Amino acid sequence: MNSGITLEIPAKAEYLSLVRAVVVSAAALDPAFENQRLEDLRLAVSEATTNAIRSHANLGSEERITIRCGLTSDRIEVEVQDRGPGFNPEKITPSGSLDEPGRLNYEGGFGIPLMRVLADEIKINSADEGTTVQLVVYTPPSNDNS
Amino acid sequence: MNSGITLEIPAKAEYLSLVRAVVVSAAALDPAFENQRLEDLRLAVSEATTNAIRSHANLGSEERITIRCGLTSDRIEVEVQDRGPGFNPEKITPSGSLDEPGRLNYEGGFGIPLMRVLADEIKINSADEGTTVQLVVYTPPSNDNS
Amino acid sequence: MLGITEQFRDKWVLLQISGEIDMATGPELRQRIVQYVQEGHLHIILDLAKVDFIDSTGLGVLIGGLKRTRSHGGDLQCIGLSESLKEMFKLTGLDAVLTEKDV
Amino acid sequence: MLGITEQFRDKWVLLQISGEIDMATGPELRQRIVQYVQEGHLHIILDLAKVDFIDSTGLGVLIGGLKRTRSHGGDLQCIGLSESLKEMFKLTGLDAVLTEKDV
Ligand SMILES: Nc1ncnc2c1ncn2[C@@H]1O[C@H](COP(=O)(O)OP(=O)(O)O)[C@@H](O)[C@H]1O
Ligand SMILES: Nc1ncnc2c1ncn2[C@@H]1O[C@H](COP(=O)(O)OP(=O)(O)O)[C@@H](O)[C@H]1O
Repeated sequence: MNSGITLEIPAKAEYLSLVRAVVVSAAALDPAFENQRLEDLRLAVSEATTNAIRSHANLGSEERITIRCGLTSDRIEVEVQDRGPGFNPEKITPSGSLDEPGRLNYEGGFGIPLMRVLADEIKINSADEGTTVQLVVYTPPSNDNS
Repeated sequence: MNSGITLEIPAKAEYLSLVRAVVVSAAALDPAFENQRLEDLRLAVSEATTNAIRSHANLGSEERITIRCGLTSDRIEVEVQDRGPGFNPEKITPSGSLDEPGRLNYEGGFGIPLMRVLADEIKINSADEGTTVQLVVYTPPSNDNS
Repeated sequence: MLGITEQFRDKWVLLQISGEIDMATGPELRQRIVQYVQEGHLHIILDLAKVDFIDSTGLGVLIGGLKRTRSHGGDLQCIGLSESLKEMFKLTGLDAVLTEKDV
Repeated sequence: MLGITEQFRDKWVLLQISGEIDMATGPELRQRIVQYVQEGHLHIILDLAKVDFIDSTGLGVLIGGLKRTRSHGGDLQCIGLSESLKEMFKLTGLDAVLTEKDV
């Protein structure tokens, strides 16, 4: 991810649609990227950015969220980095399933499970200084006989 | 410009449309911003970014162009910063006029004059280490009796 | 950006939603639903045909609306789901509770 | 993204352009114009109605096309200018040379 673009935003919800627009524009640089996968990526990145923004609730407004976006021949990689307090991802989603009984009793907790379903790869690195979520979506091979 | 967004891109023409999309999304955060001024800003920023990309022709691809975008109550401010060789803006556009006779003999040289017409304020800071073009477009007062 | 227009049909309020439902715009929709229930409009239909994007906080708003209306003896239903919205409802198990209604 | 579709009418080639003409896409349009002139199609009409964006490098391509066709005894004309394109043609003085043609 030395190449590609970097976007820094204030940790405010109003910037979410801008982040989505950037990711869509970046992915559009690869014409092989299919519409459905673009939707998946857009939603996954939006979820990661929403969590990042939430994690800054107790930080000064100068602390930014960083979104990095890299395209290579076979994948698009997006990294969302916050300076929030961090968390333990293993403790959050023990089962990862969305359709357990009683699931509707609370209104949150969809974000990480959704990201796991939408992205082809996801890595969450979290520590006291912040969290980095790395999302990878594969692009189809550019030859036509797929 | 402590708040606002920052975008870093490789110095490649294919990223121009992404820069425009970002600026449009950023400006859309201010609903008072009129369509026509949005067009002006989009074009002015695109011109500045085109020049910045050109200025990197002899630089390694790791050297990025930085676009900063800040909204305040009465203006949107966009700064385009490159690491190119710099130039003397005063020498480039002595008259700044586009409709001189013989103007069509060359196909370039529209960029800076266009930016001057489109933006409400423009500052060009150029030195050996690079150039920063700062473009300001005013937003109308948000009360209705304008 | 979120657009909401309302129509009253029999005992139903039909809300046509346009734009994006996310952490920025979701609270407005939540507030509207709370208000309808307070005013006694307990049957709400959301037409999502013009929604370009909805994320998990948007789903949270729908679930919240469902619980709120039902706990008052009403209901909330969604119509006009695009393919990608249907997909998302399936992914989250919401399709089982937020069913489409023929209006 | 740039789209170009061609139609031949009498001695004119009509090119319908869609998308954005900038430093990324301009070279493709320039190349097409060069090719027409090489093939003897010296009269070119560009329909810009579906162009969302054109910048100064795009104008450079139009000027280049104008010079190239005229120097071979042909011409290049633009139709379908949106208000903002007209504005830009005026700003740059291009409106005086790249006039609209009734087709
Ligand atoms: N970037 C982050 N920084 C800190 N905590 C996080 C972050 N992302 C997720 N979390 C924690 O994981 C929990 C589950 O996240 P998620 O599945 O997205 O659902 P939700 O955000 O709706 O609670 C969050 O409530 C939060 O406690
Ligand atoms: N960011 C920059 N870095 C270095 N030189 C620049 C920069 N911007 C403009 N210039 C110089 O100014 C000249 C005029 O720029 P402009 O008016 O945009 O027209 P054009 O780029 O078409 O030549 C350029 O040819 C270039 O020499």
